[in-house]
Amino acid sequence: MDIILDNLPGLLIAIPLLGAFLTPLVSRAGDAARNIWVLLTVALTSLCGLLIASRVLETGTIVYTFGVQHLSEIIPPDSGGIPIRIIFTIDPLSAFMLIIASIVSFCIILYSLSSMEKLSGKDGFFTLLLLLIAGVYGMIATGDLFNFFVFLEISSLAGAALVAYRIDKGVAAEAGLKYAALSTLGGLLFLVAIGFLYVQYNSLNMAVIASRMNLTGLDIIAFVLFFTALAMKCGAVPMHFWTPDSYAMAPSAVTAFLVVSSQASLYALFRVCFTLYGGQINPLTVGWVMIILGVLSMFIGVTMAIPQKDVKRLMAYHAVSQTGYMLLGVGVGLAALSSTCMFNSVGMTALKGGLFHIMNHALYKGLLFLTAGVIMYRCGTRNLNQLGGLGHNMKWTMVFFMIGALAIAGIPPFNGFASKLLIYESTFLFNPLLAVIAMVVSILTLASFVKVFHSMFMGPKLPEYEDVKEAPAPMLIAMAILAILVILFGIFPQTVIDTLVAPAATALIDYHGYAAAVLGAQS
Amino acid sequence: MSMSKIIRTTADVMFMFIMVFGFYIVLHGHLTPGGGFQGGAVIATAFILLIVAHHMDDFLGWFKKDSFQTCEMSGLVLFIGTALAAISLGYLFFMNFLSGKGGLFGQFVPFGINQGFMSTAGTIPIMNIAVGIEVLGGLTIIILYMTSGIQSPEEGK
Amino acid sequence: MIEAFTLSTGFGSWNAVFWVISFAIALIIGWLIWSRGEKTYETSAEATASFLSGNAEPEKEAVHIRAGNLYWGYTDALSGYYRFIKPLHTGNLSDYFLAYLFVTALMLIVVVILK
Amino acid sequence: MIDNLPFLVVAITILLGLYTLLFRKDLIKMIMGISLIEAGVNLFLIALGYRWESIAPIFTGAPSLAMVMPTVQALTLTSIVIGVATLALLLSMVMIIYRHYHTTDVREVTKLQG
Repeated sequence: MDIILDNLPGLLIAIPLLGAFLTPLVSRAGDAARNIWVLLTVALTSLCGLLIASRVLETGTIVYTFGVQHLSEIIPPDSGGIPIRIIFTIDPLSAFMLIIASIVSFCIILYSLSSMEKLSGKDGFFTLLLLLIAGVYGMIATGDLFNFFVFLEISSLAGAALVAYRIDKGVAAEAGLKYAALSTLGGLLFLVAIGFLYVQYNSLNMAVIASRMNLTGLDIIAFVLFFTALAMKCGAVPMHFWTPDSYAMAPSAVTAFLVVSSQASLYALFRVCFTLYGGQINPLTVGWVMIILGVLSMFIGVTMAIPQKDVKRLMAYHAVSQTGYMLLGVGVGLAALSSTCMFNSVGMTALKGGLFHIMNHALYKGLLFLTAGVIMYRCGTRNLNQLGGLGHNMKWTMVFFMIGALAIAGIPPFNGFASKLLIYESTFLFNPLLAVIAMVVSILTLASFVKVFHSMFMGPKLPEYEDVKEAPAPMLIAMAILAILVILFGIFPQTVIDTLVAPAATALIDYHGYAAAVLGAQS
Repeated sequence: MSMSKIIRTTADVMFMFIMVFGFYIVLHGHLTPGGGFQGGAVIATAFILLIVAHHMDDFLGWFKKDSFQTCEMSGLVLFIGTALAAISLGYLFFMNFLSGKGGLFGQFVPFGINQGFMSTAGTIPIMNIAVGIEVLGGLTIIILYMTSGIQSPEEGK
Repeated sequence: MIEAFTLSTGFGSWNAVFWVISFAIALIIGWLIWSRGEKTYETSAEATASFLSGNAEPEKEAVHIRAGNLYWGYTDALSGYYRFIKPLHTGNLSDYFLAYLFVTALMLIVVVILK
Repeated sequence: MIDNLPFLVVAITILLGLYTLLFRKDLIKMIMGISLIEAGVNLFLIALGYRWESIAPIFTGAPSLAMVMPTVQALTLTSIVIGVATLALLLSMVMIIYRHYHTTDVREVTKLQG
C-alpha cells in the first residue's frame, strides 16, 4: 500500500494520461463502458490529488523525483549534486491548488457524462478533457520550469481543441483559434525566458534557480516575459480578450475547467513572483503592477459584463473581474512585503484573502457555468432575450443558480463574502481607493446577476418553454457537490483558512523553505 | 487526384525503403541522432507519399483510418506502461529499471567514445519504439483528416 | 468552540453562524406576523386579476421583461463610457496580439525604470 | 562580435515573425508568423548551448570529447514537437473557419466581439 502512497505525485499524472489514451479502446465496448472508465479515472485522480494535499498539509513539502530508485534520493549520487531530473515539488500552496483541481475536475466529468449523451464524438471529447485535467495537474505540481512549459502547452492545446469542439457555424472554431494562437505566442515567450534563466544558472529547477539567483538585467527581462505570459493566460484585463470569446463558445463543462486552468497559470504567476524571484525583485513595483492589473480587470470585467446578452459571455466577463480580485489581494500582499511592519498587519490578511478567493471562485464560477450549461442543454439557447420563466419547472437549477449568484456577489452566508471581506479590510488599510473600487465592483456584480436571474428564471411560463424538464440526475449531483461546498466554505471560513489557506500563504512567502526542501541541507 | 503511373510506381517502390529507414532511426535513437519522434515522422512521410501519389479511396482501401488510431493508442499506452512498470517494480515513476541489469537493452556502456552498442540504455529504446509507433499513427491521421477536409469543399458552401 | 468558525480578519471578526441564526429568527418573526394576517380574503380569479385600467392582460410573451431592456437607465447613463470601452474588444486577432505585446513592452519599461 | 552573431539572427527571425503576426491580415500568414517566431526561439535555445570548436554530442564514434551542451537540444526537440502539434491545430481551425466564413481575412473573422 505504501508503494502507492509514496508514488502519488507520479500517479497523479499517469492515471489521467493512461485513462485518456485508453478511452478510444474502451469506448469500442459501448457508451456505458466508456462512461464508467472515464468516471473511474477522474475519481482515482481526484483521490490522488486529495491524498497528496492531506499528506503535504501534515508533513510539509513533498519532493518527488522522476526516475530514481527511492523516494529519499531527491538528488541521486550519479547526478553530481545538482537536481537534473524532473522534480515535482508540492508545497502547501500547490496542495491548495490540487484540492481545487480535484474537486472541480470530478464535478465537470460527472456533469459532462450526461450533457454529452445525445451528442457525437464523445471519445475524442473525453480524451481531450482528461488530457486537459492531466495538463492542469502537471502545471500545479511541477517544480521544473521547462516541465511547466510542456504542461502549459498540453493544457492550452487540449483547451483550444475543446473550445472548438462544437463547431456551431464556425464561431467556436474562431474562439478556439484565438485561444490557441495567443497561448502559443505566450508559451514561446515563456520559453525564451526559460532560455535566459537556464543559460545563467545551468538548471531548470525552480528551487535551484531561486537559490542561485542574483538579479541581473537579463533576469529582469526574463521576469517580465514570465509575468506577462502568465498574466495573459489567466486573463488580466489588457490581455483578456480571448477569455470571453473562448469561455462563451466552449461546452459548459469545459468552460468550468478552463477557469481552473487559468487559475493554475495564476498560481504559476504567484510562484514566479514569490518563489522564483523571492528576495530579488522590488516587491513594491511588482506588487503595484499586479494591483493595477487587478483593479483594471475588476472594473472593466464587470462593466463589460452588464450589457451582455449571451449568458456565458456575461459569466466569462465576471471570471475576468473575479481574477482581478485575486490579483488585487495577492498584489497588496506582495506590495506590503516591502516593509515588514506593514506586512504583518496588512499583507498576510490580503494574501490569505487573495488565495481563499481562488478556491471560492473556482467553486461558485464552476457552479454558475454548469447551471448555464443546463439552460443550454434544455432550452438550446444562451441568448437572455429569448429565455424566461424557467423557474417554474427547473426548480433545482434555479436554487443552484441563486447560490452561485449570491456567492459571486459576496452576500454574507456564502463563501464569496468571506474572502472578499478579507480583501476589503486589508486593501482599505493599504490604500482606501482600492477597497472602494472593489466594493463598487461587487455591487455591479450583484446587479448583473440579478439581471440574469430575472431574465432566465422569473416571469411567466413562456409557451415555448412550457414542457422544459429539470436537468438529468448526474448534472444535478455535480452541481449539488459544488453548491454544498460553496455553502460550507461560507459558514465555516475560519476552519478552511486555518487548515488550507494559512499554510499556503506562509509557504508562498518563505522561498527559502521551498529551496531547502528540494536542495536538502545543501542550500 | 492520383498522380501519373510513373509516380505511383516509384511511390510504391520508395514506400518500403522509407519505412525501413524510419524504423532504423527509431531503433537507433539512443545511439545516433534520431529517436521516436523523428523516426516516426519519417515513417509518416512514407504513408503521406502514398496518399499524395494514389487516389484517396485506394489509400483508404489499403489502410483503414482506425488502424492508424489503434497504432497511435498502442504507442501511447506502451509509453505510459513502461513508465508505470517502474512503479510496479518498486522504483519511482519513469525509473530506467532495465539499464545495467544485463537483460534486454541492459549492457553497460563504457564512458567516452565507443562504437555504439545496440542493447544498452535500458528502457529508452522501448520508449523510442513507443513514441515512433504513436507519431506514425498520429501524423498520418492528421494528414488524412486534412486531405479529407480539402476533398469536400462543396459541402461547405 | 465559538472561535472555531469566527473569521478573524485581524481588524474585526465575522461569524457566519450567528448571521444565519439571526436571519432565521428574522424569518420566523416575519412568518409570525404573516400568519396573524386576515385569513378570509377572497381568492377567486377575477378578484386577484391585475387591474390594468380595464384593458385585457397581454399574453405571456409580452408581459415578461427581456434582458435587453433591463438596466436601460444604467447603460444609457454610462453610454459615453460604453461607447469608449465596447469597441476596444474588436474581436480581431491581431488586436489581441497587439494588446499582449503592448503590455509586455509597457511592463518592461516600468520594471526596468522603477527597478 | 562573432560569437553573438547567432543571437542577432535569432532577434531578426523573431522580429520578422512578430511583423508577419501583427501586420499581416491573412490568417494563414499569421500562423506562418507564429512558426517563424517558433523557429527563432528554437535557434535561440540551440545557440545557447554552443561551445567553441566542439562537435555534436554523439558518443558513437565521436572524433573528440569536446561536445556541445546536449540538454538544450532536448529542450529544442520538445519545443519542435509542441510546434508541430500547435501548427496542426491552428491550421485545421483555419480550415474550419474558411469552410464556414468563406474568408481567412482576420478583419472578417470577428463574430465574437463587444
